[in-house]
Amino acid sequence: MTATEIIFLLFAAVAVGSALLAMTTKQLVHSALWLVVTLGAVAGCFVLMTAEFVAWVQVLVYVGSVVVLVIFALMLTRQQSTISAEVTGNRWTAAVLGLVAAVGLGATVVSGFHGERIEGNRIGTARSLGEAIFNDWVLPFEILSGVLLAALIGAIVISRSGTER
Amino acid sequence: MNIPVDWAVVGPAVIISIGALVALLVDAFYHRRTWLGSGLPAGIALVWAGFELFRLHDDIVLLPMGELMFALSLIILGGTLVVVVASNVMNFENAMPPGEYHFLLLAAAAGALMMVAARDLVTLVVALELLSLPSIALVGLRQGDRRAIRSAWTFFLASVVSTAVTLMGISLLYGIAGTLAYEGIDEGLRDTDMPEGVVAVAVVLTIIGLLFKLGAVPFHVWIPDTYLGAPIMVAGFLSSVSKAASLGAVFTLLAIALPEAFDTTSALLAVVAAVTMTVGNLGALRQTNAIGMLAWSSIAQAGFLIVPAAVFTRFGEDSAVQYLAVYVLANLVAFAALAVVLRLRGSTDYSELKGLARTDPPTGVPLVMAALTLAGFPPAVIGLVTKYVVIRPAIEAGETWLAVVMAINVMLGLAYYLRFVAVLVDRPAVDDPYRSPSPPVSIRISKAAVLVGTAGLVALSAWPDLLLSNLP
Amino acid sequence: MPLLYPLVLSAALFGIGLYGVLARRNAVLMLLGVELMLNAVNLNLVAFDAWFADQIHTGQVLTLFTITLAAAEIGLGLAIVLALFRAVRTVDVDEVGAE
Amino acid sequence: MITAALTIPFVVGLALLFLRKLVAGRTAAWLGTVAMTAALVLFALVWEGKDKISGEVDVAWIDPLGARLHLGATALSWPFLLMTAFIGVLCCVWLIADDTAPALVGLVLIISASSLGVFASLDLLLFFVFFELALIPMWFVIAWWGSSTVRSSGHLDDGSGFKNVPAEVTARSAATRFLLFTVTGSALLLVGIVLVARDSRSLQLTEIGGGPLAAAILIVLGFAVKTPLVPLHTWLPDAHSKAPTVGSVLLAAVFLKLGTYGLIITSTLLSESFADVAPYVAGAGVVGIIWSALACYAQDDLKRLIAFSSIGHMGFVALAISTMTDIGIAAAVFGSVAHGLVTGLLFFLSGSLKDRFGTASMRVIGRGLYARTPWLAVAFVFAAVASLGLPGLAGFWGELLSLRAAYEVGDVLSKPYAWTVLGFAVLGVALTTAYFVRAIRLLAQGEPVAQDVDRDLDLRESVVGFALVASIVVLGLAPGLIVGLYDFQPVAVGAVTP
Amino acid sequence: MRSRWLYVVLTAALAVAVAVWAIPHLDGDPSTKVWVEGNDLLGISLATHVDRLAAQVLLLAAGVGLLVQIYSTAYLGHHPRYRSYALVIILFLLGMFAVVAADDLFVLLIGWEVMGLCSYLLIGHEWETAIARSGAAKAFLMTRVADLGLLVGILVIGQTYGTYRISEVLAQEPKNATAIGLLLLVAVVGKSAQFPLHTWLPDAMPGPTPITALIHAATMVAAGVYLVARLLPILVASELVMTLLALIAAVTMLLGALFALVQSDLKRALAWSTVSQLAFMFAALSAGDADAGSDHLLSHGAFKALLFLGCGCVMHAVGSSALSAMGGLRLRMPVTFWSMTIGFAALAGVVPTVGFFTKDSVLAALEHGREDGPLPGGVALLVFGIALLTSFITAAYATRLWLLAFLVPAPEGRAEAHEAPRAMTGPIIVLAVATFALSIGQPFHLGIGVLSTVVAAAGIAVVLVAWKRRRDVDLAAPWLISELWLDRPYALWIPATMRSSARAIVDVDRDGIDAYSQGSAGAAQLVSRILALVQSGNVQRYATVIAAGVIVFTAAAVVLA
Repeated sequence: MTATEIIFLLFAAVAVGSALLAMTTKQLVHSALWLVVTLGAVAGCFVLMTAEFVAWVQVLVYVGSVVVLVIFALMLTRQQSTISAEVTGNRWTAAVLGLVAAVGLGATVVSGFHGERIEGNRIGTARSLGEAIFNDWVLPFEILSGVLLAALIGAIVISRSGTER
Repeated sequence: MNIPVDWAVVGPAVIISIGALVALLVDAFYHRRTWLGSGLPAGIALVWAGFELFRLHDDIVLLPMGELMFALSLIILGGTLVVVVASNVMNFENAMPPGEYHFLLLAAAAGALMMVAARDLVTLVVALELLSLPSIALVGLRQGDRRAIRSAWTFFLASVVSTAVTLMGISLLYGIAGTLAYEGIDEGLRDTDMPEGVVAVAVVLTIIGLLFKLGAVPFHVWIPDTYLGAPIMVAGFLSSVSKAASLGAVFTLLAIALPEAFDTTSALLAVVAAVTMTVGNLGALRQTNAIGMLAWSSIAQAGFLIVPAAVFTRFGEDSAVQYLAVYVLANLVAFAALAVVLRLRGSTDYSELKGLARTDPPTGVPLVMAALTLAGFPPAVIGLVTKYVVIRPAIEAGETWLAVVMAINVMLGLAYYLRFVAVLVDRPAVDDPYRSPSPPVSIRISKAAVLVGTAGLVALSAWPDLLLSNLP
Repeated sequence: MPLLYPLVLSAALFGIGLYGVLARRNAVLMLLGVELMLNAVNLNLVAFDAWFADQIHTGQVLTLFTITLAAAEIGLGLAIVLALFRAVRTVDVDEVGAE
Repeated sequence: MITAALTIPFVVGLALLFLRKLVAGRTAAWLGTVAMTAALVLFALVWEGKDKISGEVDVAWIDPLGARLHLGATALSWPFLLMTAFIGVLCCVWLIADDTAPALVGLVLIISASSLGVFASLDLLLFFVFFELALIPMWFVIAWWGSSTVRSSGHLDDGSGFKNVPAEVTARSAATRFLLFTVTGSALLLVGIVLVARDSRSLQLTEIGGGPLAAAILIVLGFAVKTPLVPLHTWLPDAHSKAPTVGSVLLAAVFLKLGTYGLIITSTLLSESFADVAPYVAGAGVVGIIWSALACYAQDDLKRLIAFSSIGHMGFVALAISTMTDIGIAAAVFGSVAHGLVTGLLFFLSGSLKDRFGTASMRVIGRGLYARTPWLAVAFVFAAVASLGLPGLAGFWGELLSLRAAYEVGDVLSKPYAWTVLGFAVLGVALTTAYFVRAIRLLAQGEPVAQDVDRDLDLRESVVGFALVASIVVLGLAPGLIVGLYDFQPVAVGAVTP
Repeated sequence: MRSRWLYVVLTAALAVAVAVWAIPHLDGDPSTKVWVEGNDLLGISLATHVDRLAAQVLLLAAGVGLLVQIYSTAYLGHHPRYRSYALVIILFLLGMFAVVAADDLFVLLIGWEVMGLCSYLLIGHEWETAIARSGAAKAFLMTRVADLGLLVGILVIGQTYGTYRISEVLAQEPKNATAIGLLLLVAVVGKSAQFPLHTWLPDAMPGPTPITALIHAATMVAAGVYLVARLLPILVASELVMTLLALIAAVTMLLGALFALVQSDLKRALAWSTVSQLAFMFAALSAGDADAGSDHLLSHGAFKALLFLGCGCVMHAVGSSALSAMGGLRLRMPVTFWSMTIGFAALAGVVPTVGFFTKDSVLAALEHGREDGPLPGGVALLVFGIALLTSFITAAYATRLWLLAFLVPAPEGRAEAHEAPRAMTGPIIVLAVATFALSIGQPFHLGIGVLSTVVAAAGIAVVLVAWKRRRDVDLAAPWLISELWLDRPYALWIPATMRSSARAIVDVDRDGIDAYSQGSAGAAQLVSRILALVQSGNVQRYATVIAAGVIVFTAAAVVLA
């Protein structure tokens, strides 16, 4: 068992734990912060899997922007009547389904990919990914720009306050 | 290996995207924000894209499933155009910015085109999102309308969840095949030594996103709420264009990437189709609102649409496209006519529609014709013929049970379509609130569009060959 | 390192995310659940990419795209949630739904 | 020529529908009469002989499906065509009155025309289109012009059944039941057609040779609903009794024939696989005979009674078809046509009664019609006697031929089975006599209690009645007119006996 | 008034035409003629075959028909529905002629059923009265049910002999005789009111008396005899059929005579005697002697028509057919008295009336049938004995009726009766004459003749003595008066069964059979409601449904794969 593996397992443990907390804690903001931890840990895993660039993007986009957004949203929608329980009556169903999903996927991957190993020899640097994107994945990349624009405008239109014009 | 990017294919989509931007900008600087300012450029863009599509016809048909792609792109463009034209009766004045409306509409249309054109899963996913996100925005567009925003929220959450599921499937597929290009996946699946189960999981999860867009049971839950809350023509768009796109995607995916997994997919889809059409029809039985009825019926129709995909025979995609074309036309005629009704009377409840075919033939008669077409019942012969066309693959594939289920569903469908028709041609209420001395021009335009569509249905009914010999 | 590590981790995260979506009462936190599910997907993609040593980095590229899509989605989603909050003065999904 | 015969009623009908505001009911009915008469004459003239397809029209229609606009009159369909056109004419004549709704005339024309289309089409898909085309108009006929009286239960003499249901509701629900039943059937029929088309790679009646068992089952099911065969008959009594007079007439005289004609051509086209289904058809038919006869015995509503009796007569036809012999075919065609005329007359007369008394309940109408409305009563007794199959009238030969077909077993049914069935059929004849005698006793005979609405037949009623009586007598005395068509292998159908 | 004679003229023309057609064949050279050749699947051709038998029956029908038509002008002339009445009689005669002259079995069947219909209409002529309605319905139903036997029988004949022409059938060797015979027996037993289908004839008496004379005495009921006589060559081939026929005849003649003996109603008594006399004919036929049977048919036609018409005169006079209302008419209506006396004499079989001779030859046939003939000797002997017994009873009841009708003192307070008008007496006289005239040239068997005369005399004597003794000839035998309850099944049990089963069927049809459609409709509505419930608007529920769906699908796929 190499060092990377040990570190990966540690990250994994952190990710799972914090994810669980993020999904269960009663404090809205806490759960957002726990999510940050999870995503960070996942980013760590990325690094260990030789995907540096992805890891950085993950940290920047999520920790940098998404979570901030989320926290703002939480602030904005903080309501006077604080919600009693942070989880709905649906939670047992949810728990079962989540568990089944996890176990099912786990079983699938285990039966499919057991015994395989990752020899991290080809580092996913910004350059290599950039080449890949602009040589081979231009089309989806272009479309993606469209998606972003559309989402942006959609978000603006929807969230504009009723008073204007 | 290298992902083939056939730029020729992208042409129409690019034009539409440009059109979308133009519409946005024109509207932004156009002093009085009415439908015309942005609708016109949008319409022009769509028509132009249509020409472009025809120009590229020969290149497109050379691609694998090119015929299908061409036909569906055509349907998508036409459908969107109808939506744009018919949208003009919706009151943009308060709470619905036409520029953004048309921008989002065209963006979604572009996404639809790309879904059909996609030949690798990455493009597919991104295109799917390009279709979804603007649609969601469109649903929630009407401002200060609780119902609209609630629908948007419903649609959004259901959509992102299913996207996540699909992505999970894709990732597994990637793990199995080592690539996300369709041909590559085919090869990968052919010479993989994975257990069947793993492949099955990956395939099913991947397809689910598309089934969701089609509105197959049990991924239909979002449809009734969304259609009822959305601006009416947006509902029309969802029920026609985005269904067309996802159907095209399903076909292409199954035909090029997943022939190996045919046993899994066909068995699954057959069941899904049967359940979907039944649930849709049963759900529609008790509807007393035209849009609610159409929402459920669109679920049922989706069931019929899936059948050819389930049984992949020599008639498969042809019949699907022919059925889809007629369905889209009839459905849009219905929605456009209802848009007029909604504008004039503020509701599409049956109580409002009573005797419409007598008091206001230009909207009522098309509704009757559309309903009969959807029911597949003469005098709308074309509807019946397409029912025949769509039952045929099931029979060819020896799935007689499926054919029988379809038959029974034809009956179920008639039950509520006929109720709708009966309401329309019934003797009108004595004191009819609405008497418009001279309808505004927008309504005239819409009615004209509706009548054109109806004329199309009538023509097809008189001579179904027009459709059946010319679509692929 | 064994390929299974990231895959199993992703499976776990996916399940947890799903639970979050289905169980969280606050609309915003449901979104977070979605994010978690997407991240699980990313883990898979990256892992396979590394495993195949994919020449064209299919996996990692798709990961990037997914992250972007996730950002777009959450942007739109939050907008909707805010509008919803403005409309019905709550983000409690149980109350939002009730007519 | 056939095209013209089909188009004229269609066009006139549509015109009447859309211009209903402009024409008076009486004028509309006259127009309809003229149109249908034209159709009748044309179909009579088109005949070229029993061994060829008369007035064949064959135009490309839907190439990808191999469907063609293929029309023509064969020895099998010609009698049906004439009968349908004839009934159509009479329905229009019947409607020559001031209170007639032009739209109703239009619908009647469209229904008749599309039924004619069914009989005339030699292409399965075209056949199916016409088959469906007639349904929705019929729905409106029943639902809108349906009976406006209290609902009478089937019971013999307890008043329990007289629930005072608003007629609009019941007529409409009856119409919907009728439609849904029929459409279920025809949907299965569609599947069957696709199966046949797959096997014999053609939709032309002239080219189809056989089909799989599944097809036979589905198609027979489809037609069995329409015919109707027990237990798929439950739509019929309500529909017939709720419908307006012309509606009932068209239903009984024409619509049921769509079913029997369908069964006939199925038995000839899919002979091999139909042979496997035939015993069940025979069984259902005979059960229907007994069942309906007993049900009739307990009816108070005259129209319900006639409706049930139709089930019995169709049972004979089904029995005849299931033998799959030449005689069986002749019997089926004769039985269908005769039933069209006789039951048409019965429904017209009960319509007259309903016009006068506002209901068809024999209890309400009262006894002694012999004295109160002599001609009406005589006509009714004549119709009843014809319907119970008195030799020398049209009703007899159909039954006789079916019994004979059942006795001279073809090679389809086993002898013991066929003879058992025969026995029950004979019993059915006796029961039929019983309930018609009962009806005559309750209506025509008895101490007359005059009511102020007692009016004897007026002119149009007399015309219709006389035409039908005459045709019944003619067919009764010269059965060869129809039977003569079948002393050979009919054209345009495969082997009659497998 | 003139219009009434119009129908008489019509009938007369018909009768003359038939006579002209028939008479040449009396000397027994048969002629077959095909008027319309049917050459289709039906194989029906409008063909006639007239031989001596047919000619005789044709003349009988024509004659009696004409007389009855004349008689009716007076008897029923003022009835509001006289026109339809007279027309139906003509229609009936046509039917009868069709039956008699037909060579094609289907033509025969048509005539056969037309007669049945006319009988139904005429019995129900007084349809205001309940007994007329029920009597008519009963007659029609029982005969028609029996006719189905004939129908099927014809099918069998056609299948067996490959033709429906009687002449061609008879030209061939008898085949399949038992089946055909049994089926025909059913029809015959029904039409001729033989046991066990004999109960309709007495109940048919509410019909107008002339009709009874024509249809229910002279012609229609005799058609059964005629049919058997016509097809005898086939039937004799089956011993079973003949034995059955003989036994039926024996039972019927005895029962008929016994019932006739105790009736308190003249008309009904005559009806029973008709039943019994018809049985005589069948007995003769069962012995294989067609001539004896047909001869008795003719003579019975004559004297029974005479009796009924006379009975009509009496009813016309006293306004009732109850014996209690009669008596003391001998001097009041001499013509009627004397002609009816002749009639009764013929019925009792007194020399030299035709009744004596024909009954004589029937007995002879039976006695003769003991040695050779289709019947087993024992059966023939039995029937012979019963025939003798019956003729004894016949003589007895004839005498009794004669006494009660004419000789017993008239009841008090009865309006004075008058002789019937000439239009009614005329036909009676004619028939009375015929009763003697027909005797000419009848065969005569000494031994049997003496025997039967003795028996008849004994019968008459017994009654006369009884009357001399104690002024009373009524037989106190409730089991006979109730006619042995043989009518129970037809009057009560069968109708009750039908009614109850009919109700049951209607209920089952509505609530049982229809359940599947009602049920499926309800189920559809239910599911629809459930689906609507799922649409709660709660996003999380939707997401749950979706997730669950995904998992189920995936699981299914894995299982399938």
